[in-house]
Amino acid sequence: MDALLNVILTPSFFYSILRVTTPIVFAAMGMVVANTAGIPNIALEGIMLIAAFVGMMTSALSSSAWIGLLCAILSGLLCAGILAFFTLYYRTNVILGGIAINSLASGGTVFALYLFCHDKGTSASVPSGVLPQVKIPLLDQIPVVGEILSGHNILTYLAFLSVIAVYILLKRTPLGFHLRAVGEDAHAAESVGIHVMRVQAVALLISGFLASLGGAFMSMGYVSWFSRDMVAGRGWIAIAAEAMGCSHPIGTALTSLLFGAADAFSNAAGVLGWPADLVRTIPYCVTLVGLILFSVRQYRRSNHKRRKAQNQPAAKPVG
Amino acid sequence: ACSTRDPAQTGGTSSATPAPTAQTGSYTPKNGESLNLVLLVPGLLGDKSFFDATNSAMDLIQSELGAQVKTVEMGTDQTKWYPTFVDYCEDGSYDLILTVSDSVNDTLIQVAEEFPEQLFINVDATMTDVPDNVYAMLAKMGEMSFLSGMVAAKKAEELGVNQIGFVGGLDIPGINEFLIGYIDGAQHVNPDIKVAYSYVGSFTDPSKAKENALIMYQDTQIIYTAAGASGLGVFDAAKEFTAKGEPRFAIGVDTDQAMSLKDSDPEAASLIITSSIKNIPQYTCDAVERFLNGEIPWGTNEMLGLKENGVTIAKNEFYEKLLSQESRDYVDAEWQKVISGEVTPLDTVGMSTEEVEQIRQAAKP
Amino acid sequence: MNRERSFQLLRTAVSLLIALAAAYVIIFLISDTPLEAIRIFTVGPFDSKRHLGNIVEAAIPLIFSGLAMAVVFQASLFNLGAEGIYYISGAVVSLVAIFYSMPAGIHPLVIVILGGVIGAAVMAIPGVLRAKFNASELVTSLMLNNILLGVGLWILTNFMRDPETGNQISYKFAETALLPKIVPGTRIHFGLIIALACVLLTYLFLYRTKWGYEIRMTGINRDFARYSGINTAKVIIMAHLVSGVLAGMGGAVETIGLHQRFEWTALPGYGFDGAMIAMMGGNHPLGVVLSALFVAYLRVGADMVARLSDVPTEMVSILQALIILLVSAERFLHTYRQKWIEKGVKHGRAA
Amino acid sequence: MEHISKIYGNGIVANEDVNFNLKRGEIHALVGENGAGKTTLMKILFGMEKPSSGTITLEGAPLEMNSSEDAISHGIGMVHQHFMLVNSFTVAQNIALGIEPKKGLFVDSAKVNDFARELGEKYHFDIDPTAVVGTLPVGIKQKVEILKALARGARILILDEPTAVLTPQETDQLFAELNVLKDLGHTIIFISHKLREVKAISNRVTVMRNGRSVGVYDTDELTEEELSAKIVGWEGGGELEKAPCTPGEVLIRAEHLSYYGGAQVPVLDDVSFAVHAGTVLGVAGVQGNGQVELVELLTRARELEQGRVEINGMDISRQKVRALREGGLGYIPEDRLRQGAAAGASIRENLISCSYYRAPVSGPAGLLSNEQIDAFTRQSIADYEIKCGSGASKISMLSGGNMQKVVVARECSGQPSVLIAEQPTRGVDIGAARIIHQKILSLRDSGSAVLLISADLAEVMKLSDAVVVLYDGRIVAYFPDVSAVTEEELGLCMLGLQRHAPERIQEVTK
Ligand SMILES: Nc1ncnc2c1ncn2[C@@H]1O[C@H](COP(=O)(O)OP(=O)(O)OP(=O)(O)O)[C@@H](O)[C@H]1O
Ligand SMILES: Nc1ncnc2c1ncn2[C@@H]1O[C@H](COP(=O)(O)OP(=O)(O)OP(=O)(O)O)[C@@H](O)[C@H]1O
Ligand SMILES: [Mg+2]
Ligand SMILES: [Mg+2]
Repeated sequence: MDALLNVILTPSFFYSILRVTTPIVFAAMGMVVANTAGIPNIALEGIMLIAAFVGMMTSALSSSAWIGLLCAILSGLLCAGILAFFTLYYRTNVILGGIAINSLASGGTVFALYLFCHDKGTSASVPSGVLPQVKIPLLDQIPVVGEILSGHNILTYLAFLSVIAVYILLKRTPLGFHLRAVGEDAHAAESVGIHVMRVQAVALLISGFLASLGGAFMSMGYVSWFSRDMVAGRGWIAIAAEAMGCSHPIGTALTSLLFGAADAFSNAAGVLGWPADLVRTIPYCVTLVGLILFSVRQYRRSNHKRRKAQNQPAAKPVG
Repeated sequence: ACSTRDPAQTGGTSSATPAPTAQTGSYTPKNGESLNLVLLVPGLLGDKSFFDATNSAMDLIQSELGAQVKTVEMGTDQTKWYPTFVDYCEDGSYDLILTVSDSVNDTLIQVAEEFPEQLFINVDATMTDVPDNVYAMLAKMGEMSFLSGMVAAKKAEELGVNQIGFVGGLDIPGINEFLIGYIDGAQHVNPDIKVAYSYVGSFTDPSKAKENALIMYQDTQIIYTAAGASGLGVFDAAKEFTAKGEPRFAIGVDTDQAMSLKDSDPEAASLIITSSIKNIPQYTCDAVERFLNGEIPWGTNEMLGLKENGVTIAKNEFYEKLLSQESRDYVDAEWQKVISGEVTPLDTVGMSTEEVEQIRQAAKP
Repeated sequence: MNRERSFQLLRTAVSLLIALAAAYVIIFLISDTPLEAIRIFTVGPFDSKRHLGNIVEAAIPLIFSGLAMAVVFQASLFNLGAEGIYYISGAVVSLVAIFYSMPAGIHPLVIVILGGVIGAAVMAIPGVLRAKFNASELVTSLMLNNILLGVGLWILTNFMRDPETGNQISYKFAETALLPKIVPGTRIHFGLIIALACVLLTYLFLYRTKWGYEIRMTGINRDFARYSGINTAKVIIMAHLVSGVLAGMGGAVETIGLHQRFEWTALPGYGFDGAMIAMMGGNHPLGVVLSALFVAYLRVGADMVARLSDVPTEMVSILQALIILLVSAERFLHTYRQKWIEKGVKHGRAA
Repeated sequence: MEHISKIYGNGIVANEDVNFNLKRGEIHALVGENGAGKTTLMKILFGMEKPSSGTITLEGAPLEMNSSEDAISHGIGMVHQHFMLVNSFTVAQNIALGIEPKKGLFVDSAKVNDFARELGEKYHFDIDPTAVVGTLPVGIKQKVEILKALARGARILILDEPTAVLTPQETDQLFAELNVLKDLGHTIIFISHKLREVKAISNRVTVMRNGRSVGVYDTDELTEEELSAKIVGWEGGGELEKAPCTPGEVLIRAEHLSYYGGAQVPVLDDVSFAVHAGTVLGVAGVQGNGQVELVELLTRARELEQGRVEINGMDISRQKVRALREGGLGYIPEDRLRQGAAAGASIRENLISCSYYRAPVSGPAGLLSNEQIDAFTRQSIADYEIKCGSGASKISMLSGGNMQKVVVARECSGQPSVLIAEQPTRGVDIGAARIIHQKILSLRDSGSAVLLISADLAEVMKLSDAVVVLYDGRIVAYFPDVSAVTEEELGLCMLGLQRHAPERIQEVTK
């Protein structure tokens, strides 16, 4: 236990939480936007994977991490565009479309990896770009806080900025209004001449954009190469985080952090020799328990309200 | 003909006798011209481990022995393996069907019995009842990890620390053989040395491996990784620590990972002391040569350890740079002792979960 | 109405053709022997009894998971838990297959029933959480999948790993535990009969019993169900339990049908396959059988082309993506559909 | 609009060679039975549906429309029959949706509110721009809908059954507002099944039958009876016969019902009444005065807070919905799409939702009997003249009126001893309404107790034996004999301008 605390009560542990959370936050924000427009995007996992690959490949070809990032984003937009085309225009079931994109990504990236560097495992033999880490002046002078908050990859900061951006987008901008209206009542939106399909397509594109940033982080920030299936379920975790965060940007960011913390904890516990098979379930258990507690509380609260109302003194004596 | 590598680099003596070429062998290929071989991989290439190594063995066999070769990935779904084997057996034009790893054993035995005329070689497996038309070889992972353990312990000695680490892919026997051999080798140098260990939980999640290593590197200077593609994360973590001015080192596995990263990531490569390697390409090519000469002991499972030159560690520029001459001499000397039988590393093959648990707990910091 | 249905068939056929054509183009681009590869891909699965058998045996687990997903989907519940259930059910029944000896006929029976019970027990968790507290079953089931994988691996490592092998696999199952093969020359096993029985039972359950009626009405309109006096909480739990039984049985059947040991070290993927198959089959048991067979055919074809020619296996997933996108594209060709229907109406008027 | 035909994807011919023209500044009524194709024609005019053939000409120029956006840009606005409002948005946000005033990149929420307020003032619509739409009564929602269309500069305004959910007073107010609009130069298309309203407001009327237009008439030329005959295609109809009532024991008894639902002020305040076997008690009232809550309490869609309800002698707080239904409760809900029907299921499946679980529909081992279901379906389709392909077609393919008949058929099939009928003929054409009214009366005659909640005063007066008026959550008036009251009297009570003495109201609990 002491050993565990020694590992956990360090700035680098909290630093690692932010790093672990980065790709999840991106994808979860993507899900928030898509879900708000009533079109759940479960292709996040695949989009991240494709973006991770494309980012690696193009940065290797161009020797520029920024071009890599740009191409990763374009690939994310392209995937989301394909998904939008089929699910919105051709009315493919959106869940099926997501499964299809995920399938395309898991096979397609390995296939492309093989064509690109004759290796079906990783691209480590090819030098590819890494996005810079940012030392925040002043902040990095502060002892503990600086160590935790400064020196992250630029995408980590972008991830948390994206939370604010999504919040403003949804609450303050006309597009956000349209997204919400379409998600809540597509007919109502249509009746005022909002092009429902177009708005949903934009939502999917935004979510593809955000997920592609998460993917780029995987291969160009977190580590500096691509390896098969490297997203390893983070897209699904993001979907869980979004559901637990009730589609609200801030709530979703918090649940993503919760998950990141549990993941960082499981890493620490794993290093200390806890049973590996069980330790790896910690983040999922935490999410599950968190969700249960959250739901029970919601349930209680609604019950409580009802009971409170019952106990209220009658406006007129009964009888 | 198969041992194209400089034998000096491997440290041990090659067991391969100068081999005759395919044409001069006593075996006549089925199609009358060249040898026709297929490798059935029970999984997917890109594991950076025995699948990839066996695949490169096929290239070697093609270039050295002029054989026709083909590699087939059977995928991770075990139920697909049997039909694949049967397709190739029914084809009937293959002189030899090669395959690799333990996971395929059940299928191999079943198929071998159904097609007694077909010959099979499993290039890296433990098999108890080997059918008469099958020959199995096994590279002793424990012994190559024994070398890594010695290297790690010597490096720790040089750094003046008493702890080394290990990051595995999954907590499974195949990986624990690496761990136990490693612990054994390290304790051979320093009986009191502590070995921290952890498992990534996946062979394909380098980011998670990096997280593991970043934690472990906080109080450990050297980490040996046996985690497939995830292992790359460990090198990345070493690089990150070193960049902060706290030098950290790693030992790779399966292929000479320092050399393969040298161009793409020189900083990471310069922190990899060595890599423990199975000589699969060489000994597989040797085996095919022996097959041509009619020297294969069908129906047996041969163990290939340090003595048989089945395993080795990489001795490259980084090894020389990162480990002192004195330590390297020590490793070579002990290596010879293993070959001569003076030193016997622990036999890790078929070790029970309890034994593994006992050994790794005892060495835990 | 009939005209609409025939258009539906036509559209499906056209989208299949397009998907196949796309596959052929890919094959042409990457293969040195494209014609041979295309031949293998297209007719290979039908060229021998054994290959036909491969289709059927590959379809069996898909049928179970497709049925399991169809039941929850019919209740408008989005639960992807079949994935984890396959795994844990396989792991636990393996213990029984290894360590208990029973008469030949009884042993598999016990195992399949046990699988069903495990599946139901696991599915009860998201079911109850959803019914009682309205916790998203999508999230709970996704989380459970990963937890069950960890627990299953732990069981495998600590209770049944075969130390004779260097791999993460269990001891061999007892001979009595295995499902008998029923078609000589193939590996088609008794699981097929169980699967078809489940198809029939699921059909009857969903469409001919009052419980199925409750599930479907709850799925279509929960307010309506509540208004009609249906206890929707009970229905949600019931749908989960039935789905769990089907998935659990699928896991057990697959484990003792085609395997001789427990050898999964990762989630086997049947949960997502099941979702795909259920949706392609319109959440109808018969549709599930058809789409399971079709997906199995594609996979066997792709496996064959990967193993017999130079096209890599990864092509399957690309192809699968194309087919899913096109086949389920409801409005694909819809302009033609409108014309087709208008023409039909005019013909009808003229006659 | 000339030679418009529309064939839906399911092969239904909704419009066939329809000609329809509109003169500037007129109010043009569009009438016809359920499923006659009125809505479809209007959706085509509004760009939401593409016609299979035919042309639309606006002020001499041919009009090619791909979406409602195009229609709006041509100055056409439509108020749909089912509300098209985003419930979680405020009134102002709903009105401004799609044409939001901006400040930089952001929505200028102050301007949004001002815009809505100014618009309301301009057209004399009394609305609170900041109210959340989901909490508003239907009458206000209807106004928001109209403002929405006007906000987009609609010169042609399509109103699809705007009065179906309104009280007479609200309708009168709406008509006043429509006349203002007409005077401002707007052209209005008005769809309704209530011929009195058609007579009152419109200049011309187009009659549709079976997807074809039967003719265009000046409203003044026709009497209500003539119009009615044009719609159904035959003469006749006549008054409903209503036998004198023979009250029996009390089957519904509500005592001191109060309900807050989390709010500070009661939604229902000490409501007590009793309904006897063989009688119809009508509940009149402007929507939003507690009717919805009352019904939901009686049917256990909400938990009772204070007070007690007995139905057929059962204390309902101890019963589940199923037990209530078992005990003889039938319930025709207000919102057929939300509660009354499973839109994705077939007609036959919708017909058995009350009886599926017990004999004879459910046989041994829970198996449903197809023969029983088919027989019952055939019977219902025949009895209620439900226009449909077959019992196996989806209920969502039916027009609203026919859907309602399915609901009524189901609820009345078990000869319920207690029937709660909430807006039973909302948006239903005359023929269908007649069938439904007859059914309700025949239930009453066979000894059932009926509680009728309706915003349609004519309906309340036609069917009820006695009437209570609900105002602000309280019963403010009780008329033991309907034949002795006038609509005006009732209307005054509904608006809270007239109240009866507590002693008189007390009578209703007897
Ligand atoms: N989207 C649709 N798809 C298929 N059929 C439809 C669709 N909309 C309407 N219909 C059918 O077209 C016919 C005409 O419907 P429409 O809505 O135009 O009638 P209506 O005159 O508005 O009837 P009501 O008075 O009940 O509103 C009906 O039979 C209806 O079932
Ligand atoms: N997409 C659709 N598919 C099938 N049927 C439809 C579809 N859309 C509408 N309908 C049917 O067509 C009918 C007319 O559509 P609409 O929404 O205009 O009803 P409505 O005019 O409000 O009906 P009512 O006046 O009877 O209340 C509806 O009753 C509905 O059942
Ligand atoms: Mg209509
Ligand atoms: Mg209507």
